[in-house]
Amino acid sequence: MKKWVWLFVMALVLFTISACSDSSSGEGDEIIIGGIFSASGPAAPLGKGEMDTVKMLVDKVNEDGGIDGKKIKLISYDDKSDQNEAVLSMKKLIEQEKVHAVIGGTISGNTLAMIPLAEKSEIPFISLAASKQIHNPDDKSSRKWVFKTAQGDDVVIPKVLQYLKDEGLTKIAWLNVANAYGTSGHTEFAAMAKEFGIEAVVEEEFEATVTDAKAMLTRVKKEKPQAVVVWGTAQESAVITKNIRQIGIDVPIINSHGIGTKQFIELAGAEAEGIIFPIGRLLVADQLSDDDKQKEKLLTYQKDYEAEFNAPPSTFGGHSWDAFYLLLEAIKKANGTDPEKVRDALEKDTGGFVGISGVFNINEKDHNGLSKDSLVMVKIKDGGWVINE
Amino acid sequence: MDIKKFTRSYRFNLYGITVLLFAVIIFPFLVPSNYIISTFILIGLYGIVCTGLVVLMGHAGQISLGHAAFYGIGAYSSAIVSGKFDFPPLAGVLTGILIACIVALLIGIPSFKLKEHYLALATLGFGVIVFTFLKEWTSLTGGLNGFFGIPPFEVAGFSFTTDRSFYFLVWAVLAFGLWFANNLIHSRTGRALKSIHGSESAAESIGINLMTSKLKALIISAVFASVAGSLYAHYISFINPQLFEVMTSIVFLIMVVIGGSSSLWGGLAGAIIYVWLVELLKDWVPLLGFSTGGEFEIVFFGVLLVVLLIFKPEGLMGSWKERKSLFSPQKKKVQDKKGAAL
Amino acid sequence: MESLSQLMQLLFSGLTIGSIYALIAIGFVITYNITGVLNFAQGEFAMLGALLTISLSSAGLPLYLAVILAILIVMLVGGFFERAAIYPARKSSVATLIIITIGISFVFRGAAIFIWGTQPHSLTPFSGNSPIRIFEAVLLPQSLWAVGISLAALAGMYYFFNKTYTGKAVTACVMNRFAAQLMGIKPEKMSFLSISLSAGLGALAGIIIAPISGASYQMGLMLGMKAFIAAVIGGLTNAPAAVLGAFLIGIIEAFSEGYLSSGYKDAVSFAVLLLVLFFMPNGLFSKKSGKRV
Amino acid sequence: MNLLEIKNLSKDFGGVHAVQDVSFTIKQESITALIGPNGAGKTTVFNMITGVFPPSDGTIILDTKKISNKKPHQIAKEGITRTFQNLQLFADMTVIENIMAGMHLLTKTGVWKAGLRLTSAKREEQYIYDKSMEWLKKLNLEQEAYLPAGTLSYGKQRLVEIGRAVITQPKLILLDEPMAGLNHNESAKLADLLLDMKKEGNTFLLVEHDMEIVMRVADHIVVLDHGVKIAEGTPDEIQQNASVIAAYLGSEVTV
Repeated sequence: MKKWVWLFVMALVLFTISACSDSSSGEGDEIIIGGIFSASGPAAPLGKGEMDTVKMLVDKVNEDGGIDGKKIKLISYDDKSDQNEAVLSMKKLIEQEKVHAVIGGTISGNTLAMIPLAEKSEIPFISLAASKQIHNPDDKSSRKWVFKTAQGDDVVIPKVLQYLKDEGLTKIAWLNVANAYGTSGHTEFAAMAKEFGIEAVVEEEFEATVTDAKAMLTRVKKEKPQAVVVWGTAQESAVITKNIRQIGIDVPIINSHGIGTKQFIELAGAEAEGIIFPIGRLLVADQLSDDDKQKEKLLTYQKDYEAEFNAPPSTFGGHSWDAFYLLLEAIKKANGTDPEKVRDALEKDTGGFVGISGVFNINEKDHNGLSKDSLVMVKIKDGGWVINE
Repeated sequence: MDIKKFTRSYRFNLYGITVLLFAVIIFPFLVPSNYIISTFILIGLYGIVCTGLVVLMGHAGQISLGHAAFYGIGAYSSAIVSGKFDFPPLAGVLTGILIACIVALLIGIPSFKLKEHYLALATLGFGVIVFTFLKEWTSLTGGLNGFFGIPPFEVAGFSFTTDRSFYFLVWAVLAFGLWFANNLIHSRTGRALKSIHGSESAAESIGINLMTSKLKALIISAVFASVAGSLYAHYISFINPQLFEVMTSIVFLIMVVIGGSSSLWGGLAGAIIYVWLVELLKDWVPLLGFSTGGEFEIVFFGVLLVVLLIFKPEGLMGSWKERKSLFSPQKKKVQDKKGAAL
Repeated sequence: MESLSQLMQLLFSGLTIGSIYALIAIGFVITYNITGVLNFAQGEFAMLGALLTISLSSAGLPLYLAVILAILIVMLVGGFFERAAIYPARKSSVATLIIITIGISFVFRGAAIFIWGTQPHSLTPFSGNSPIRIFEAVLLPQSLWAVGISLAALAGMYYFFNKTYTGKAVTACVMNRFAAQLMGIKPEKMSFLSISLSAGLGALAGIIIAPISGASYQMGLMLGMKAFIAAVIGGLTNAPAAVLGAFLIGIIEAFSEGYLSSGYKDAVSFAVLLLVLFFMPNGLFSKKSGKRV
Repeated sequence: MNLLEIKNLSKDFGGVHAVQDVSFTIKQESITALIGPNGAGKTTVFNMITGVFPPSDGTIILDTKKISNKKPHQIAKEGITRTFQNLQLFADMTVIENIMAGMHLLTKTGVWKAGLRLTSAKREEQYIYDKSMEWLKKLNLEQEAYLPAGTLSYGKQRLVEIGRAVITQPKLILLDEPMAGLNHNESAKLADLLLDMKKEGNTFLLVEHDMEIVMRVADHIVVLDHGVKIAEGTPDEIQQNASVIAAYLGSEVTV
């Protein structure tokens, strides 16, 4: 018995220590921002860039003297793409670190699990994940404190459908990856396709770990679609895209915004040529006309990120850029970090904010504020991206 | 000599549970942080699952790599019954228990003809199949989009909405689970399970039905896991199938093994160590100068796990009880069998 | 005609992926039989092999050299892993050993994120990318490489275990540890040898699949699992049967993907595993196949 | 009165006739010994009686009830328990726990009663404990009651195993080479114990190589060779039986 009592006491002491060690913060001379990203685990290709971006921006703002003389303190955690870790991290940030706002939730599942905590503790929470449920839930539960900076499927899918309609491609094949990213895209597609007069002649799923989908694609080929839509992130979409061409399906391929990385082009090789997908302007910043509102910011972000990490930024990193600067904007407008005021400022005073993902018009009804104009259709050409509008 | 001496370890555990209850009650007053309370909610939930696993693994000697499936069955039963059909939460818990029992029977009967590694793989396969069900049966489970809007747990009009109330609920359930398991392992049934672990042929020779005994252990552990899953769903209010993947089963196994499956307290000890190691690494690893992401936490966790098990192969609580190797009788047989088969 | 070409296509896909599983499965069988350990980190060797090759070849080494070097490095890593983690714990219980190998796989995966990041990487195919068409079905040169190399590796293994002195020593160790010891063979040495050998095979598997699906730090888990199933279906104690099992699983996967839905792919292969375990616990090919490695 | 009746028992293992057409009977309150050279099929007969595997042919009748083809735990329920040639103790459990486990069939507390520790469960636990302690005294193992069974000397482990088998007072107890590994002194004591227990009404069937002991304790001896019964009778009869002598000394005689 002695030993386990001892163990328990030791555990208790540990927690008390870690509980007390951080209570010094929150004295008003700093702005404390919490970050929760999936920098490892399955969602890491998205989350790593988000985490790095915020870290870079915090350093930059602090070097420039902070906001109104106040430095920003960032406390960021990696939830390892795990929901329970995300929830615990959220609690820790709110309870222990006493953060003024939280940025994060790389994937929708983790975000949805964290939302009730933000709502209950009344802390502004800006999510980077895409699901519509984050800001506009089916069950109408409260989202007073929750904002999001990623284009949700409710924005991306209409963009794709509009493109298909314009091109006269009405009989298409729909393929999505079998995870939350793919299925939520599919749900939205199924709900909206009719509106645009698009019909899926075949709908299939593939695993995120797919290595060869030619078997499944033979079924797709039989249905003779006019175009194929592939909804997934870089690695699995590359496999599917390659296989589609290898098996001899020669119709246009439309991918999702999840493939907006150089890796996709490398992985898919020659077969990447001609692929079309919707994406934020970041990818094609240098091709934008000079009167484009976003251009300057996009190029700066690109330059800074490349200087710091020796790799081009991703649109996911862009989401966290937007979240960070939206939050700063709101803090400036609110003249402080009072959560209620910051929240109100986010909702009312950030209209027309020009970010990386687009121009935000957040209001009481829409805590995302992006429209489908924030996206462009991009084509892969000669191993690079060109605007296709 | 009277029975007092014999029941020493039983009474000793009973004191342990009493002390535990006492500690559970005063703990929130010592540590008011909701964050720490929530880690203890998670520990409590894992503790329930792992205490069930201790009965199955440490006593009956049967390994399982599929317990996340029972955890998931509990969670989804509660989610669907109380979230979709608006029945009271208790009905969801009971539904979960019922389904878990039936599934345990269905999987247990064919699986328990197998031993060790083969049993481990069969239960692993079972876990994958249940996961696929949760993922593909979208009309009921919501598929990979997840299931949200699960109401808080409620019993007799009292709603467990705060962390603290839920903490008391979870630990009360855990204490009951420990008490139940302690009673069980110090009884005729518990001895029958241990006999099987000791020698299957000898157990049969004294009239113990191997199959039904193993099934009992499996069902008990499945019920523990299902109840914990139900509570988890009510606590977190949002679930998705990926929470109940194979990795979760492996995590349960990790907890039981580091805690020590031969001791009643092994499951709880493992849960405490696991949850807090992961949490503390989050703070400690950056102090060592690695500030990038979780990869170092993963590396450190892996290294610590391996080192711990090399030095304490029976887990922390296991070596304390000075028991012989957990699977030693079977282990020897594997080698014999191998020798013979070749 | 159409259904014939689909059938062919499914068969090609199944054989390609099956040959990858086969290489990892042989590693499983060798490790299991010599050390008694079910190595859950086996798939990680494939990941390490693939990513190392990519790094080495992008550093300017010719592909064949990169491949050989990567395999050698992974073999060393495997050997080190045996010394550091498996050997000290060899007398522990089944559950403890399983968890130790899982702990090791955490370490490998975490280290891979650190070295190669989280983005997937690509490797150019060994010999061109122009598909070969047979009955309207498509066969890629890389698939031929995959099947060819796995069969060659199997032949190599057969030669090693039956014709070379070291190989015979390992086999002897499997058959009768005690007798082998009397003959002056050190089982510890064999354990080291067997794990680095299976690490090398795993690395080879990863390198072959990299041009097909790309490579990333998390590719090992699923490859390992599938190879596992393959090994058990064939009979965990028999390498040629494990290879047959691997091809079978590859083909079953391709067919369930082609005719059913890919969402059920994993469930179908695990269901096959359960059926085999329940009804033929010694593996599908336990009687037919003669020699075991 | 015949307790056990074995009729035309045969067992083939893939074409090998391990036991062929063996018949014999066991009388109540007797000690029957099954002897024969190595590989004669004695353990096979044991395994068939205790249900480890079913006979290929023939029947086993206990008290007019046919018990062939039953599972081991069912056979135990019918009243036949056994010990094993290579000790099969529950090594991690204490001595008293081993004996208490032996009481499984005499008791009935299930999961629910035990888990909730109802009064009936407590009462039964006390009963199991008392009875087991009583047996430990009888076996002179009182001092070792709380030691893990695996730590005892070989001779004492044998005793524990026998205690575990007899505590339920089965109709028939099968002992597979009970004297193996015991020294002369220990075997003699165990033989006395067996004779005492016989007087108390127990019936034994034993396989044993120690002829001195067999001749001393057995009332009836059955001799197997190459799976076939070659002789049966009292110790005196067997000692004089020519074919038994040939079977045991066969090779030496012919050479």
